[in-house]
Amino acid sequence: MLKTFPKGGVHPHENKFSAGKPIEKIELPKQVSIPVSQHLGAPAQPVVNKGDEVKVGQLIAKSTGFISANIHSSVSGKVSKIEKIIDSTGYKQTAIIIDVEGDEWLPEIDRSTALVEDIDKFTAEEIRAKVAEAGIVGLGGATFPTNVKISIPQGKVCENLIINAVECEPYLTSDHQLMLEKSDEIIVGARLLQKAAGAKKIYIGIENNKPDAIELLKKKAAKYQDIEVVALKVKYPQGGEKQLIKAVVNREVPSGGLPIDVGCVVQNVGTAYAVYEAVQKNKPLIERVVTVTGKSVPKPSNLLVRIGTPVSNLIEKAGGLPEDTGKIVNGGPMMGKAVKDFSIPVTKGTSGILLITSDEAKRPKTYNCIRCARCVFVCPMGLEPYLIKNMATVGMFKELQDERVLDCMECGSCSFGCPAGVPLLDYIRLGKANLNKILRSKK
Amino acid sequence: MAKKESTFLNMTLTLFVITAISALALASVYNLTKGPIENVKKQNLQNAIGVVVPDARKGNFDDFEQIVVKSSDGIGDITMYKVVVDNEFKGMAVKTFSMKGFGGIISVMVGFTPDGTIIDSDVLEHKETPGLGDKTSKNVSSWNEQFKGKNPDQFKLTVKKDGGDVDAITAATISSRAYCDALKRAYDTYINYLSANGQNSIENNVEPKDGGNK
Amino acid sequence: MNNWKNFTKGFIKENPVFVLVLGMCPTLGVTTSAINGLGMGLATTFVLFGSNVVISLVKNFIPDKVRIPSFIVIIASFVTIIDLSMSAYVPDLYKSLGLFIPLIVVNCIVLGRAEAFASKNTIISSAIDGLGMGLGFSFALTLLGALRELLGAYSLFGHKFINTDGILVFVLAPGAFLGLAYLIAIMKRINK
Amino acid sequence: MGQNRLIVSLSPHDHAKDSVSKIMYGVVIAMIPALLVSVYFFGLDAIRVNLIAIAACIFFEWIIQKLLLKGELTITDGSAIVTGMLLAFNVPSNLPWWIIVIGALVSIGIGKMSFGGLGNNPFNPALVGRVFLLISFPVQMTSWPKVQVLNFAMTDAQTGATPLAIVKEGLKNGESFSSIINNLPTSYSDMFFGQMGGSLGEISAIALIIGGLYMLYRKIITWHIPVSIIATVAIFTGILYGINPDKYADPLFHLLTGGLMLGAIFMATDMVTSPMTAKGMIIYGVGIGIITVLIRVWGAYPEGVSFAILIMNAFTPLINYYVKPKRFGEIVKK
Repeated sequence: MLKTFPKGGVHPHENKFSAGKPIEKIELPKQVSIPVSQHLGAPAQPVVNKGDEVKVGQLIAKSTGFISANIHSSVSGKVSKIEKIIDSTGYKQTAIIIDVEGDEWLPEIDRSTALVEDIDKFTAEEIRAKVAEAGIVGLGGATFPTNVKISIPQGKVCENLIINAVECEPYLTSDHQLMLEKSDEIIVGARLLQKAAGAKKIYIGIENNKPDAIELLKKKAAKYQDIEVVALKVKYPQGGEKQLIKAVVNREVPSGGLPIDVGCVVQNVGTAYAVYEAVQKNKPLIERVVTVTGKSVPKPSNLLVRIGTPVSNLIEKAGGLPEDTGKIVNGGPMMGKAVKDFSIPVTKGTSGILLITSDEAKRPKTYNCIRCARCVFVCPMGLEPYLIKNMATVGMFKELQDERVLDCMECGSCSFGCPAGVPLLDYIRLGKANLNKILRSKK
Repeated sequence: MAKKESTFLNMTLTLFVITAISALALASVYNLTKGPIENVKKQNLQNAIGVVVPDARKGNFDDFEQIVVKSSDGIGDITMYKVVVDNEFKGMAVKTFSMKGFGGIISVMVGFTPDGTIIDSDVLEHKETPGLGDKTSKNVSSWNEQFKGKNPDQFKLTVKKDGGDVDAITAATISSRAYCDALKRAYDTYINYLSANGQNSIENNVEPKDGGNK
Repeated sequence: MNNWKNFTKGFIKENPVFVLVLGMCPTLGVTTSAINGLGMGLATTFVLFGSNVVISLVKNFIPDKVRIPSFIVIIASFVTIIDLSMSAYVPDLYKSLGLFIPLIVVNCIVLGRAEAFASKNTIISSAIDGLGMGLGFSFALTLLGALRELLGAYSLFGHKFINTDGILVFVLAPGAFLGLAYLIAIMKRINK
Repeated sequence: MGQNRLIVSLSPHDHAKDSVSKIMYGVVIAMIPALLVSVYFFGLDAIRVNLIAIAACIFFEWIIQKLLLKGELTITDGSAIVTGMLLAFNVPSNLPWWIIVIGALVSIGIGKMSFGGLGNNPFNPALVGRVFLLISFPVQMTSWPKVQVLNFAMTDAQTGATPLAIVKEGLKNGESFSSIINNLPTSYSDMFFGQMGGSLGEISAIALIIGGLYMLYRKIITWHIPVSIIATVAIFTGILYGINPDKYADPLFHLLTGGLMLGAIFMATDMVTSPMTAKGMIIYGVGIGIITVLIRVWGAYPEGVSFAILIMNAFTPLINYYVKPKRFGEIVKK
């Protein structure tokens, strides 16, 4: 019996068209737009001005608080302007726009592909400092600053480091491909993270639909006693932190709590790779693997993309925009955000660009709720989406706290499975937003 | 006009006056309606007797002797009206009951000839389901016609389902059973009464009254 | 207040059954046929009219604290009068209405009108109010009774249209609730 | 690029492609085995009753929506067909057409549309119609035609009582269960395959179970409700039978006769009127089981499944209110 989390979950069509496609580098764009807020927390403060020359890897915006992250230039060239652009969230954000000239890297960055395995030359403190310096955030999509996560608060102990290689979102294959191509580096990255967090054990959780990756990582991890590769049953949303912890070590993060409350730290497999590069190669987070895919995309591919590259370049690389595109999603189909146009830049959290055909882009016809209870059965957090929807509809926002609406991680399983086509998650978001407003006003 | 204050005296006085006037009014209405109400009751009883022993209409209802006996199984009282017309014992109207109705007690009036044959029967009071159990009643259906002229000696007073001779009302077996139960109780009580007093005693009972007049 | 308006309000606008939803006990209990509904309605009308008139007549002599007992005594007297008279003169109807006639005493409409209207208004308008409300009540009960009789026995005022059993449920208690619910729904629509 | 008009909406952007009408038609498919069995035993009458009920249900839904509610027409979602078929399954096959039409009117008009249509009705519409008919036309609703294998001539079939009624009657008259069951013309295997008197769709346990398995496979229903009802009835009657095998019928008899299978698989599982959580569903199922046995053994009617389901339907909101799913991370961190 493969491990998985016990309650809830759905099985969307996997549609992993880009699986097995090697990671390709994409040509440098003419111009990049690098938003100063690509992470959870406070936006970074730009430290360059219009007209400044920058090199690849140069710090261009500085972290401004505890939960914040540095931003580095992903190209070399001249800062053409600093202005507000619409990014993938749909809101206007300050971004540093750089005209690309050549490809000149900072000298301290080691651009060789040689594997550096030695982790003993750094102390935990140094690793954390390097991770923070490199502006690494969770690359699974949550974009939580990594150095914060591996700085274990006083009084807590990190027993398990769980590497999230689940990639439960349909369509996306970037993590999968990265694992196949950079398995050694990932193992080193994971060990660096382990050292920084002081974890006793590393678990690498991979869903069973990636047998090649499981095989490979098991082989690579064999020489380390404290690394265990855990094959998991395919079920969405196993990549959710709390679900993954439950599935791998069978511990339940309390409502409103953090993984560290049950002695766990979860890091995405891409993050582990970024940590490796930052620590061993001095390379800040300036590029990442992005899956460009979709049912009608000519060449679904996994691309290594510099942060700030416009999405249109990626689509071009994948064979151009199909005629019948109805929706472009930044991320996977379940939790990704639909974007308004092609000019938005790739950011640290962009794990995939999904083109949805116009037929599928339309939401299903909405019927009356027939109380089939599917949303209750699929909710991995044990909530009652139908009830939250009803309460949000009539404005009972305060009472929603008792229904634990803030536990919702917006996995979308409820909306996905609803036969009546009710956009349950929209109502839950409405409820969450209003409840948060009430809670803030109370403070 | 100013409202009266709620002093103890005022309150007592007001209530007293109001209750006194009410009592007076009710007393006079009672007196006024007493006669008609009794007439109605009497009329109802006479009608019921008349239905089950048609000969009674020829006689004078006031002359019929009213006999109250314990029912044969001892669970209640049964009233019998002895119908005597022109010195001839025409039959007995028996007011019987059954506790087994769907809605509780069913009260039935049944008339017997002197030899115990059922003349006719009808429901006096019941709480059966309208449209189902109330078909035992004459003004709803002709179901109870089947008992006419049957002597329970040969005619088994239970529904066919239970091995008797009575066609039950469709979907109202319980009410039908209760009706049969009432009739059976009346018959048994009547027969007991006859055997206790003797067939002749009835005739004899009639004689003196008659003879006295002669 | 306009007397005519005062009189007619009981039928639709402030119908005691459909709008005020008062007196549910007899409404649901006796309306197995139109004639029962009408009889019950008229009996209640008599009590309403009588008690309204008498109460508005004596309202100033009654101290506040014994107001309710006095009203109840007056109402109970009228109920007993109608009870006795009905059993004397319309015995068949009396038999089918049964216990519900004495229960008029506790009918909310009667005490409600006494308390809300008659104890504050003149004799004339109280009389009109009592009559209007009572007739409105009769109207509602007759309507419900007619509906139930029509569906439950395929007859109206005892006149049978189709000679078979009707839709039984309408003569039973559930039918009363169903019929009342739909009549209230229709009245709401009319009032809107 | 950029000529296309892109749709921007919140996640998720994928959908399971299931819909209310797919579910409803799934239920219809699941009812086909039982329908075939009813045609086999009751002849064309079974089809006649079904067609009338379905047509009437669709018609009434259409007319009420068109004239009274003036909302979007919903007759294509298939729920009226399901209601019609369930209503037909719950009546004798020789029911006059006009009674079926009244039943359809009550099911759709009172049971469903009065509350605002599909999804808002607190009670199972087909059962509302069925119980209404049972109370209103007790004679016609309890005159069960005797089964005649593959008899397509529309003759007036003989009527007879259901095994449940026969046994109840017999037990009441003091006969012992074993002697009644031995005198019964139907054996347990007859009951299992459907050769017994009863409502059109309730007779064959095997056909109903096949339909139930299909619905389980299609994930239209979950196991909780049917299993808890059947288990409760089996256990409860088993205890009674254990106490006095002469006075009470055995569990197998209770499971195979009457509308238990139909009720447990098709009626109680009606999504709209059943609880939302697994725990709630089990409570609901146990409640139905207990009330069914209470009515069957001590009540005035020989059969109590419909009443039991309607009664528990009334408790569904209460169950939903008190029975919550197990929350992830039960303890709230302060």
